[in-house]
Amino acid sequence: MTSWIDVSCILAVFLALTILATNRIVGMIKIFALQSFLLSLVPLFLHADAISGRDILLSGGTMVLKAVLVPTILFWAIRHISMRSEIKPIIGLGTSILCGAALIAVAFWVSLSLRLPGKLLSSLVLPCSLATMLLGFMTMVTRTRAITQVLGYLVIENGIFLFAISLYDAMPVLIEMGILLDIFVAVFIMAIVLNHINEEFERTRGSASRAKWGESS
Amino acid sequence: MEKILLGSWAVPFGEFSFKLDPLSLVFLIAITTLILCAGVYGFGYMRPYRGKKPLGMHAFFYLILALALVLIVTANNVILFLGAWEVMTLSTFFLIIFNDEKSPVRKAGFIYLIASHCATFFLFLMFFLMAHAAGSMDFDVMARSDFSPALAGTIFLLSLIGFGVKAGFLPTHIWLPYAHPEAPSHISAVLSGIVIKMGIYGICRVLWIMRVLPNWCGYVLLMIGVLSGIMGVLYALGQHELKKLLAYHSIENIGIIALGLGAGLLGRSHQVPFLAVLGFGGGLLHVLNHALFKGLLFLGAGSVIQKTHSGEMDHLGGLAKTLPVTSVLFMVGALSICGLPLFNGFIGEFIIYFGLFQGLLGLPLHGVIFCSLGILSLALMGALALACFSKVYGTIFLGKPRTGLKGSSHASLKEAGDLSGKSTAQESACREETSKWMLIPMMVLAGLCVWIGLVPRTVTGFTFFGGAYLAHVDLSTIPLEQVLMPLTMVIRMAFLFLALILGLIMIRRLLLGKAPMPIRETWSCGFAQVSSRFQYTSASFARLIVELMKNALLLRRHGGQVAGVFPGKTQLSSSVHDASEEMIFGPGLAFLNDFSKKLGHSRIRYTQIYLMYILLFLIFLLVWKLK
Amino acid sequence: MLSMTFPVLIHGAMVCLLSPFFLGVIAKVKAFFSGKVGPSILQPYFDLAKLFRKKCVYSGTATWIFRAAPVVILAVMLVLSLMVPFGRFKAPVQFSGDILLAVSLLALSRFFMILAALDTGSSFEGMGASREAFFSCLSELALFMNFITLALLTKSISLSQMIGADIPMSWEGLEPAVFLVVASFFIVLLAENCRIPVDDPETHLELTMIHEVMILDHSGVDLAYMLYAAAMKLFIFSGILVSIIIPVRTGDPVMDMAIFLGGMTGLSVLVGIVESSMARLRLNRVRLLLLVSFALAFFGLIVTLWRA
Amino acid sequence: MLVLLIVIPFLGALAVWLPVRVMFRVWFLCAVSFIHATIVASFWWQRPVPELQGYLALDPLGLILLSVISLLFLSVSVFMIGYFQHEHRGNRILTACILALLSMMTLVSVSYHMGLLWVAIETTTLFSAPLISFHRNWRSLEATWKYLLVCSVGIALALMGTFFLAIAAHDVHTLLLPAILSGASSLSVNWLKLSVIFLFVGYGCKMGLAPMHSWKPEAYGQATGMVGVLMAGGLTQCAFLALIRVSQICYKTGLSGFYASILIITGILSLVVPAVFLLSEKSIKRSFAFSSVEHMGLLVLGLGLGGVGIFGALFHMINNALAKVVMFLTAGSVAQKYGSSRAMEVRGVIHIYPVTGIFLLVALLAGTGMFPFATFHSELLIINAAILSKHYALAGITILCLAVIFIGIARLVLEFVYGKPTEPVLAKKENFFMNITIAAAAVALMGLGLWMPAPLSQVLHEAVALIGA
Repeated sequence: MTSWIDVSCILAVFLALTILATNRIVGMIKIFALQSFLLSLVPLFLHADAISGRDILLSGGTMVLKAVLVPTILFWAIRHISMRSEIKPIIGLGTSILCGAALIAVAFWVSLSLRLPGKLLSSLVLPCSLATMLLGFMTMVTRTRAITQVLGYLVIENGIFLFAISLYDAMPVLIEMGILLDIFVAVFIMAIVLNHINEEFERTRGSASRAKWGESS
Repeated sequence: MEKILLGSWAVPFGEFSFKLDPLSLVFLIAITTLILCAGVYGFGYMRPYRGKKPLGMHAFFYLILALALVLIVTANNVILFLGAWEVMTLSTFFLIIFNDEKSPVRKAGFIYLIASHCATFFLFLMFFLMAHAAGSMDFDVMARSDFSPALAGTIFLLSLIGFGVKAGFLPTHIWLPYAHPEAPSHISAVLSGIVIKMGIYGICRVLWIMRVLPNWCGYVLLMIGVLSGIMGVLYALGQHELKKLLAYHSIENIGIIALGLGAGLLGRSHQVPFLAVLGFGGGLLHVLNHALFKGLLFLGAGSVIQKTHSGEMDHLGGLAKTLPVTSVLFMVGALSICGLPLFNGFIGEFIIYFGLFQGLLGLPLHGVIFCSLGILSLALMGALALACFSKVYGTIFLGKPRTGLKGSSHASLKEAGDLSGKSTAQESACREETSKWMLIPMMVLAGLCVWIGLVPRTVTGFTFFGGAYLAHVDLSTIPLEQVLMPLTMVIRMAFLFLALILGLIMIRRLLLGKAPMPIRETWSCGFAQVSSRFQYTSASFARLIVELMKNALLLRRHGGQVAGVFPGKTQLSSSVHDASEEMIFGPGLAFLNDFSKKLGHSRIRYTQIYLMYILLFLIFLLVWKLK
Repeated sequence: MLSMTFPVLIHGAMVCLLSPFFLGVIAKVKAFFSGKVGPSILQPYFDLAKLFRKKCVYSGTATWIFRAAPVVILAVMLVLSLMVPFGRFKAPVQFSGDILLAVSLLALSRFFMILAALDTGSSFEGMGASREAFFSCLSELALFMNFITLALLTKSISLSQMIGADIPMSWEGLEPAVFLVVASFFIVLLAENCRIPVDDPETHLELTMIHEVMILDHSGVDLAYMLYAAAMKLFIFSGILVSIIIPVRTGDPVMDMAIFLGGMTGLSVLVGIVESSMARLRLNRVRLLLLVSFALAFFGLIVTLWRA
Repeated sequence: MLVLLIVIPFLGALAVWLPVRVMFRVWFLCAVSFIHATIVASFWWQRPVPELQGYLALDPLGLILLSVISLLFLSVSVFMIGYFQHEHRGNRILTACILALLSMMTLVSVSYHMGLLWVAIETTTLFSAPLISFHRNWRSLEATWKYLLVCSVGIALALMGTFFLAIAAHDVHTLLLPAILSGASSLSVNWLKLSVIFLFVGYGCKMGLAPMHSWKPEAYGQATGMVGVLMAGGLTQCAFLALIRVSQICYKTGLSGFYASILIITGILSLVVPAVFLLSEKSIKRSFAFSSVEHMGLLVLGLGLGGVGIFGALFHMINNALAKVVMFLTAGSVAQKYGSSRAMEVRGVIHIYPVTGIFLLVALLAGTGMFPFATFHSELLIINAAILSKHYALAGITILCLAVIFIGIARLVLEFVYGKPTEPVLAKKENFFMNITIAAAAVALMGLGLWMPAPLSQVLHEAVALIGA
């Protein structure tokens, strides 16, 4: 069923690109949720012939964590911090799309000479995961809001997840590490949300008479 | 005594070993003498600070400095040398910023620290190149190995930069005129007498290690000597502040030393051993002499400043009456630094001159040209130094006090205005000399100056030995009598001269008889209301020379315009500015500062930019490494 | 040492006795050119004798230096007088490198001269001292330039060799060089002895002068010392110049001495002529004059190097 | 034994959540880190055996790092005794995080599995973040945020790199270091290259190398001195250990040239950048942060140059840690005494706090590598390595940068130490515990500069051999 994997890889990259091109936080979160959902299906595609309990556990867990939990937290955060939904990217959307395209090119160019060993999966896994990572990275670079940067980071993390999945049975350990990263991200997000509130608190105290902390200047 | 190994000591990186060779010996003599005298002087000089300042720390760093100096000249190992070098730099720094509440003092200390530290890094480079070529970190092993001409030249240049900063060669001398005036006087004496000589020592050491150097090295060293010497004394002429003037004179004398060493190097590379020995020997002798008389002068300046709380020459005057003994001692120093007969300065310069004349008769054409250049510049330096010190002595010790100074032993303006040459009450009230602690060391130094001037053979032995050691020739093969005989003649003439002076004084006594001389006021061509402000100031004294050189000295004049039929009060002041500071280092540092400030302001105010750097770096690596 | 005493005495005595005479000659020549009879040729002797009998007056500002200066300066001149060859007659004191001693002794005398001037605290004398310091820098430069040339010509660095014995043969090959040296040295002589066009020894208008203004406050014996020293200085310089100029060396000592003294007289006449035919230059002009003499000497050096 | 070493501090971290007095927690912290130190010290006589089927093992490299870490924590905890005598702020989170950090750093230095290494380093990031925002103002929060952001990106990259490494070591089928090294021949070079790049950038972020350094001045500028010590001396060097592990693999697989070029480029960058920024820096902590960037650059440079350079780099790890103790603790105590660490607000320290003033000068000298401090020797060794490997231009640039950096730091520190004293906010009495800590570190550093103990040099040489240069 490698074709499904191919499709999901391509879609993942495409969605990452759209996130890069979106300028409404809500939209970004939704797209991200979609992407995570897509990726969480990959383990199932992976052994479509004989789906093991572990696969289901993995995909289910991922789905819950990434496609449901994280977006919810983010929505909650937006609501609590009366944050303008408009984002002014430091690089214009058009430019950032072009950069994104360039990054995709780089990713594919890099992975020209690299073939996955062992039981061959789709050859798209490496370039796509790289591309997703770089796009996420690009999102972090171009957006000025803490929350959107978190989104970018989540996209990176999705890229990694995609790659980890493909190594699934080659290296069982790595999955656990990926999950650790997820936990890390969760804590990370909590930290941000807390800090957001904390920052609001400080600002009402008037100690921070500077630009919005969210713009992390 | 080719060299005495004083022993060695194992450390992480190889072994520290000490040795004492003729070269070290000369410097060791200078160090011990001046450190002792200045130390004793320090007792008296620091007395007013007792209780107000941590004098213990001062003394501590002074002793550390002494230790470091001895270590430097006896080190036989690169690491030990560099270590001692750093310790010297630091302890000197702490000694300089004794009065750290004054911002000029801090500035001076900072500039000193920066300059020497940057220079030290050049030394690292140089010594590692050496060690790399020689395959050892020990000097005597290095000396046994031979270097390719290109490498030798590079090392030589590096040493000129690295040691030149400490020695105060132009144009890397800028720290010197800052540090010397701000430090306590006995420290300035040590600074100028010994610390800058360590730069000379380093260069000598390199010359000794590099048995074979390209011919151009000699010329370069000679030219540096000429440049530093002449510019140094010219800047000195332009100064109004006593200790700053003395500082510039140290640059001049360093120039003379470099001239001698350069001549010696010429002789060595052209196989004229006599010239080599004379040049090196003369240079080393001048090292010793300069340590003595410059130390003496700085100590004298110290007593003047302690008495009058001012080093501004144009405010002083007539101190010969207030400080009779100091004035005589200062006179001795002045005579020696001008290289006048009967005093040690003359002996050193005589030997260098002699060597240069030998070069004149013995070298190929370009050698002749450079030697005659050397002779001429020596002559010019001599004449200018004479002008400069007649100015210093005349303005400070002679004539009448120009202004009344706060807490000073001077007639106030009004009293200075009155024409009776008799000292005012205020003056006579506090007409006492400086303390014994300060006088005795100065006397010792002055005595040594005269001693070397009248019995030079006592030291020329050492210095010529050192010279031969540097020239890598056997002293017995050198026709040394050719220069020692003239020296003896010079001494005989000196004694004849003294005898004649005695005789003339006798005659004068005879003619004048016992009757007391009538004392009148100075004849001022019938002009009545002469105030002591009418006297020639140091600036006006030096004016003719300074204006001749005004382009080289960046002379600036402020005010002085008279307007209208009945012009009101106007004032004219002129100042001389250091070209290498104004044109090279100042702008350079300013540029660096602005650059970094700009970056600092445009410093990434968004986290995104941080991330972008990382992304770009990642992509750069990917593209660069995964072709 | 004893072997030296006799020539020493003769040499010294000659300088001491004859030096004022040439001042007289100069004065006479100037008087002649201005169409006067002028004072007797021995007038300088009478002046000195008069001053020696007088007492001194001192300024209250002055210190021991003021009193010491005349002694030192005269002593310097006496020592120098033993180091200068007279034509063929070598100096009783001669050793290689004695020029260095000679020059630095001159410097010593200058140092004390200047200090004595500053000691009085008078602005006029300060002015004179400043000028003296300035001009001597330039003249000393020219002087050394000449010595370098001479040393290259005669391959020796002893006065008696350079200008006494060995100079004549260098007249053969290198007239231009030696001529340039002579010319430049003549200017140096005028400058060092404060003659017109550098300085006017006659007037006593302080503002115009260098040497005279510096000894303005000296009186009596001190002044006598000063003047006597000045006369000797003139004698010594002209002695050097004359022994460079005169190329002939007859074996006979009396003859040689006669020639030498003749040359000295001639030189004094020349100086007299210059003084009476020229006016004193403006100060910055003097600077140029000295630089010219330096340039001449420099040119001489180049010629020498080129020929050699 | 190793497990114990990791578990003890972790339990301690849990224990300090109990409601007890502030000072009690500090003493507890001291006790724990003392125990830790004693155990580590025992390792110098008796190396522990590998545990958890080889996931944990202590080789000379690890031993060096472990001892450094243990020393750091010990000194910091002693310092805290003094610090909290004047500080009136709860220290529950602080002590907890410090103890957790201790256990995690220990894990880093003993983990022999690339994946485990990554996990440990990730966790250190989590625990160090709250430390930065010890002063709960928005500046420190901002700093924390930047730190978290950069480091988390780094972690992501490092994880990716680890994955790639796993692919490269597909035939070895494990990430245990010995296995990888022994099966080095079977690694696929292209994947390895990719993974090396990702690992380098990832761990480089954590280490604060030049293009990835930008979090450092922010974080160190806001963190208290003690935290600064732990980060500049501990965390960054943990990341450096990871880079060393990578270089071990590279040497085995003949990629040393490939890796060295990256290292050298980055090293030079990390020397140039601080040199440029320091000249206009006004806050002492920030300038020390830049100097930390510089030292990281030196470490990487030494590693890249190989030979004597590696020796220098390893030796510099120790010296750097000690120097950082002196620098940041002094900065901390000054900041506590004056309530500021900016140059215009603090002057003439030496007149009011003579000891602290001297410490500031010592910090300057130690930080900029002056004799007789050992940093002098290690910097010399690294420059020497550059010359021995014929990188003359490199040596020149290094020397130039060091000179400029010295200017930058000296300018600032001297402004602090001398001049007309400004009034401190604290009582004019030095604190014994603070000073004794700093003094001990300074003396140790000087001692290393004058005399190197035999066992240390032996371990260092073993470590160099281990890297396989």
